[in-house]
Amino acid sequence: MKAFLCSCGNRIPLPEFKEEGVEVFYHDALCSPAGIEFITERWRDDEPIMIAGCSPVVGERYFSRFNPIYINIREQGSYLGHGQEKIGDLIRSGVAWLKATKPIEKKVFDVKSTDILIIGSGVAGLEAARLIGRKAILIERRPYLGGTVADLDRLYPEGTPNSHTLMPLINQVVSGGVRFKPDTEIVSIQGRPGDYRVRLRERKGKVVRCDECGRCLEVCPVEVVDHGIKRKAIFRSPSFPPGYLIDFSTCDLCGECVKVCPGEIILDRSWNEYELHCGGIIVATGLNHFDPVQLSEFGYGRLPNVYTHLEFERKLARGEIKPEKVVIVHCAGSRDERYLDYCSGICCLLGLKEAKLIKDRYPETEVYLLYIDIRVRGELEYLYKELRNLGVKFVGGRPAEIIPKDGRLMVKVEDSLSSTLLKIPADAVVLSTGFVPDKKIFDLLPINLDRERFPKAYDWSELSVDGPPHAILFAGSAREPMSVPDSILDARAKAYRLSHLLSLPRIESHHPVSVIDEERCSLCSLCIQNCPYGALQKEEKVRSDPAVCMGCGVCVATCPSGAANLESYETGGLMAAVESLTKEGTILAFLCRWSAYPAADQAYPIGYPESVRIIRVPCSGRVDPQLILKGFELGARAVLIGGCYPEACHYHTGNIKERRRIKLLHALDGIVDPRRLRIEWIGTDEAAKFVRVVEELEKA
Amino acid sequence: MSLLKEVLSRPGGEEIRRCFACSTCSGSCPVREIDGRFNPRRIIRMVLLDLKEEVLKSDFIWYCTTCNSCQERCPQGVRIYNIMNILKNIAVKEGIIHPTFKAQVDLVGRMGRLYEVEDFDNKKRTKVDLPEVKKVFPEVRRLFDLTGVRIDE
Amino acid sequence: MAEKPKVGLYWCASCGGCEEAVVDLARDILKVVEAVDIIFWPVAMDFKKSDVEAMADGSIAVSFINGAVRTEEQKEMVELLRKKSGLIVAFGSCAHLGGIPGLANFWDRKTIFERVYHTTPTTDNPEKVTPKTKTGVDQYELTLPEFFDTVRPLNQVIDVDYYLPGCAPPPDLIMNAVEAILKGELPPKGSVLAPDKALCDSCPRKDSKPDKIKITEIKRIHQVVADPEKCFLAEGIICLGPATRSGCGERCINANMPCRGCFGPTSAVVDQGAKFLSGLASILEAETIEDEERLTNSVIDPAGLFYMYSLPSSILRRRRLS
Amino acid sequence: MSSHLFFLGCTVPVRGQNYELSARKVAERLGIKLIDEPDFACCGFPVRSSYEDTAFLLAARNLAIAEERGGDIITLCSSCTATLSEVSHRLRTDPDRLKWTNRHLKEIGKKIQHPVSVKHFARFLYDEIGIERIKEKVERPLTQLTIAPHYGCHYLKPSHLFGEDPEIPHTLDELITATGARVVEYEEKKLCCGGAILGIDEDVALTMAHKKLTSVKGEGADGLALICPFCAIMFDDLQRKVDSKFNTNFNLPILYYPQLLGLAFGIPETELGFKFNKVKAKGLLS
Repeated sequence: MKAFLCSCGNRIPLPEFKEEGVEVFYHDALCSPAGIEFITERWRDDEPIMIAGCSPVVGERYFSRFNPIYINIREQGSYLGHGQEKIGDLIRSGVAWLKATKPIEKKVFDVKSTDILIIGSGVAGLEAARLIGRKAILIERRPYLGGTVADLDRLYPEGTPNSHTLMPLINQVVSGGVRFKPDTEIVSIQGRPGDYRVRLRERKGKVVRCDECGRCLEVCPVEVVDHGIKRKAIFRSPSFPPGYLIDFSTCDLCGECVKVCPGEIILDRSWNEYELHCGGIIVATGLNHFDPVQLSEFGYGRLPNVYTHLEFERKLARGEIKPEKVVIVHCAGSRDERYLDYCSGICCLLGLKEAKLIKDRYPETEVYLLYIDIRVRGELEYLYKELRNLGVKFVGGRPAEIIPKDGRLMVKVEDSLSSTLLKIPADAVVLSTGFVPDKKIFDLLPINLDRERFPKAYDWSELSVDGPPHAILFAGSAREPMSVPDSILDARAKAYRLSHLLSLPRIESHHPVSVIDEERCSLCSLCIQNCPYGALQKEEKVRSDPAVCMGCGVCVATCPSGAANLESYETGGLMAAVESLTKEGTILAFLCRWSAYPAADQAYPIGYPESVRIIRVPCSGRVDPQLILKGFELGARAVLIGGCYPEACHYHTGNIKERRRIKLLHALDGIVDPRRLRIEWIGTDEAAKFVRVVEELEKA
Repeated sequence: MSLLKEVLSRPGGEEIRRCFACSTCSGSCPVREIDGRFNPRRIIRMVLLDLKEEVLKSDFIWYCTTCNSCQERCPQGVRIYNIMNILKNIAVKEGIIHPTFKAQVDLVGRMGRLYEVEDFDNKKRTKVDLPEVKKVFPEVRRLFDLTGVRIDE
Repeated sequence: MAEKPKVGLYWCASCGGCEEAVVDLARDILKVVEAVDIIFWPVAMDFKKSDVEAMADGSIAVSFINGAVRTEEQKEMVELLRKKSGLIVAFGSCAHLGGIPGLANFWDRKTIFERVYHTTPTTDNPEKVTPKTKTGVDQYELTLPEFFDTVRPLNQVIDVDYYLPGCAPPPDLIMNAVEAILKGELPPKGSVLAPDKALCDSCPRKDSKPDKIKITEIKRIHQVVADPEKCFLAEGIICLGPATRSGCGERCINANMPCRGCFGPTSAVVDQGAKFLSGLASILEAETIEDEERLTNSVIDPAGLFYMYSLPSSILRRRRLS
Repeated sequence: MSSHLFFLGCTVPVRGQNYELSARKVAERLGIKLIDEPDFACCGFPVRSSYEDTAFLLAARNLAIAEERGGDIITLCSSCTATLSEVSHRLRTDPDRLKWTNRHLKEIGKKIQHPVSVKHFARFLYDEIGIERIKEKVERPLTQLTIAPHYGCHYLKPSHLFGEDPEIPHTLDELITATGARVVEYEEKKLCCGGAILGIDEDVALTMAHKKLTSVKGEGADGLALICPFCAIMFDDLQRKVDSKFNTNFNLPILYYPQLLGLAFGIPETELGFKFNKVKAKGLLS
């Protein structure tokens, strides 16, 4: 066991330090090339060491690969003018911690497959497949490629026909050797980066050989309305594969098409299930349209000529409607507590696009656009301006109701800007509906996405850069509703990221992760739902997947039987640190490494009491109440937990979990004094707040 | 206390700050359609801006027909119907009460009924085989007293 | 015939249930009596303190002591037994952790006397008499053992070799322990003679436990008819199973009552109450901070609940009395 | 099945005897036993705007009486329905409010433990009797009639209490259809009667009534069927006043739904209180 003490160019008065079983080394600049060499020469792979010197916020830049226990005797000691005694205590706490810790295991995951599974063949999936090429396996639930874009008429904002984007993409995907599997769904996904086993099922029935004679179309008895457009259960492919395709969700297997077909059709609704091996997954399942039937005051599904934007666009393109007066309603279902309590992001642009499509085709048509707020960003503002110039009437209000009147529709709305009540007669009402995620796929992924919303990158780990690399990535509108250009850019980023990751022979990571002692775990499962990454899975045993765990330690603080631990932040180590730091009157501060700890680092110009003793934790959620009570038992005057602000937790909700623990501790009425146990949100630059809080605690 | 704070503190008023002025309520209001001075959206905005005098002393707070159309449709779950009631209650507390409401309160307080039942009414009822009904409910009066509501005879 | 090992049993601050547990061995008790020689068992047989004092140090093979230490007399007796015994087994929750009598540590002697001897509604004590260690009656002096300020588990008074947990310990664990002692096949000193996994591991309802438990409302057992098949926590009923050592035979669970923690924590946990509190906090499901407040406040008497059996052995500081 | 306590409210016994008479007759035909409870007083609605707490207690008092008698409540007036239902719901879901209420009710020797359920007579017919059973009792289908339904506000809202979508209400439509009459759709179907502000601004209230009547008349309805005495005051009692203010002559019969149903059941019109209807329904009855 080795302890390295650094005097930071003689700015830290190092005490004489001896400890049984620990080799102590002194240096005056461990961060210099010579200093790093000094450690390297003495460091055995994976051996736990302690470095006492500057703050880890500085030190991590140089020493990360050693994964040391950092003891900050500069920002928390000499810079504050605090004496040798405190510095001694700090070093002792580090050594006690070191003795109780185990080496961090190096994690190596072999890349067993370099294939990348792409789920969904909308523009995002296609673009990812195009770039990945032969390594890509592209699956699609529908019988043809193209996703939502294949259903559209034009793309906004320029109004380019969808073929401009879709056709070249499809051509390159098909000719580029991508394995394409239509009519295929995911059954289950298991595994880890570099090694996923995916069960798929593929429809047995299909059109095997098609001459595109169209005779099947004439005999098919099943009529379907597909986003406003009538078609048969057998229909002409709008993209690829070409020829006629069967929609098995509506086909009644009557066999008429088989009778007339000069080629070959297999009518079979059942599935063929098989397993596939891949190294990474791109989820490009796009979005689902919110069903506005629920908005009964708008009459969709009940009144003729009330359309969703997609239905309207398709009917307009095919010349099925030529309205003289159209009302476009924004936020149909979005920003509505009853349905989607979020902004769907792109529907404002869709509404504007529909207005543009109408004006392009029928300049005389009168268009009203009803909105709560127009949300377009950047240069797209020009579209909004152009539409104002084209005479679209913008009404600042959401309609109260849509009712039939005199064979037309009547939209009742107050324009909030002029306080005028309008009753607008219309031939067509277009609901710019919001979007909902394809929740079905969330449930199949081995990650925690426990909500009804889109998995924004920061909701789990895609954006994290400090943990193990992730190999299930969301692209395009599966992540959040996105425009076509944005989807393509997003897909590119994800394709390149995965291609690069899987080009390595193995994925290595040596950051601390949680470990579940299977011998001790009682399968109580309390930890599982606390993991925002889905690293904890219960099968026979509860396991923490080191390829997924980000190392927050919330599960460790949670585990009621002490079976969970976090490498280098073991309960034993932290307890040892508490024991050597706490004396009568100590203010014990557990500070989150991402916010409160760096804040305290910057507090030395202001200064704070010497009684403050800081323990660095990965997340405030790692602070086990046992540590807090231990501090009080040993005579601490006060205990402070410093974490990130709510919504800003590096690990999503660790701070909130900790707040609940503190609330329950406070509820131990008369035993834990709320004035002496506080949890505070302290931002990275809030040194002054840190000082204020500890000074209050000093007086508590 | 500020008007906004008082509204927020009462059941049904908590959600007022969610309002983003989409005007669904005012488009739905049958009174607003006839008399534009009564406008739930405006009243809510004025409460949010804490314009106490302007709100409480205005005639229009009494104009709500309690039809509840606004609240049913509000996309933000603002309980407009409850808020209109809260505003009237606050006005009454501040000594401003519409004479019609005052008369109703006095009637119900005295009799326990909105309409006075005379012997004549009961006779009329018995004539068509309907049972007689009670004329006065002293218990109701007691509930008014318990809640500190003064009844004018 | 070789001399049978000598065994002592003693009762400190406890309810007597542990003595009952010995009787509950039923026919097995004959096996025990056959194998050992009970030389001290005040509750069942007439022994005097002086009998024990007369024994040679270390001559008792093993003493089973139940109950927490609350009075001077209990302290004297357990110290005496320690001297005379080869092994000391803390028998039952009170000796192991402090147990139910340990809940008195939320108050101190003064407050307890005040309540018990002066202010309970049924007390008639105009002269405000409270027990004293010495009372003069005429020319005589009567003595009472001192009532301590603090209830202590056995290991805070004497060195303890093993712990038999439970309120009361179940017969099979007692028999296992006796057999292990007779055979000399004992685990390391200081062990708790029960499995080191939490109760959920052996809970008959474990299959009904969802992977993700979320509590949106805390229910108390008298407020609902608990589903006899379903995990209590999944129903919103507080059950200390996740923080409590198994081995009890799930007697409470089978009677449709949630675990209250009498077996104490696993060996990896220092403070059972704090650990349960932490686990509970992390499965509370609240959307807003008001919800969170409401939920955390809806736990009735959290200290008494989380530390029902383990208060004196916990690291919780005593209630500060004004 | 628990017994059904008949809650008349303030308006019905004095100004809606036709409603009460016909409801009692129809109930009798359908085998519904309505129990009169003389201690029921005002539901609290008229006080709500001024003194919410007092109004709440008034409602609670009625609920306490019903609980004591061991029955649930059936109402005729929609305002009573909504007021009592809201209070019952709040007492069921808010223990603090329940405590507060009981503290006050104690003073008048009353107590609530399990707030009773409250149902409007029409909803009771729809939910508990059912359209099919009603149809079976129809002896004289009113196939000649075209009737416009007026739901009123408090029969439907707050919708979370009643479970019917107020944007597309259907129960009264179906109940009318069950009598054999034809239901007519009209633009202002959801419009409020305006009754609640009659005493605040008669002009506005009458304008609302006028709008409704115009819309109904425009669709060629023979009559308007409704289920709330307040609405009846607006459309029936004040129809003449509307006529004179707007220079119209609607002459639109306003029927309580039970009157309509009673006719279909073959009950003589004299027993259904038609003489109390202000706009005479002569033409309809022949």
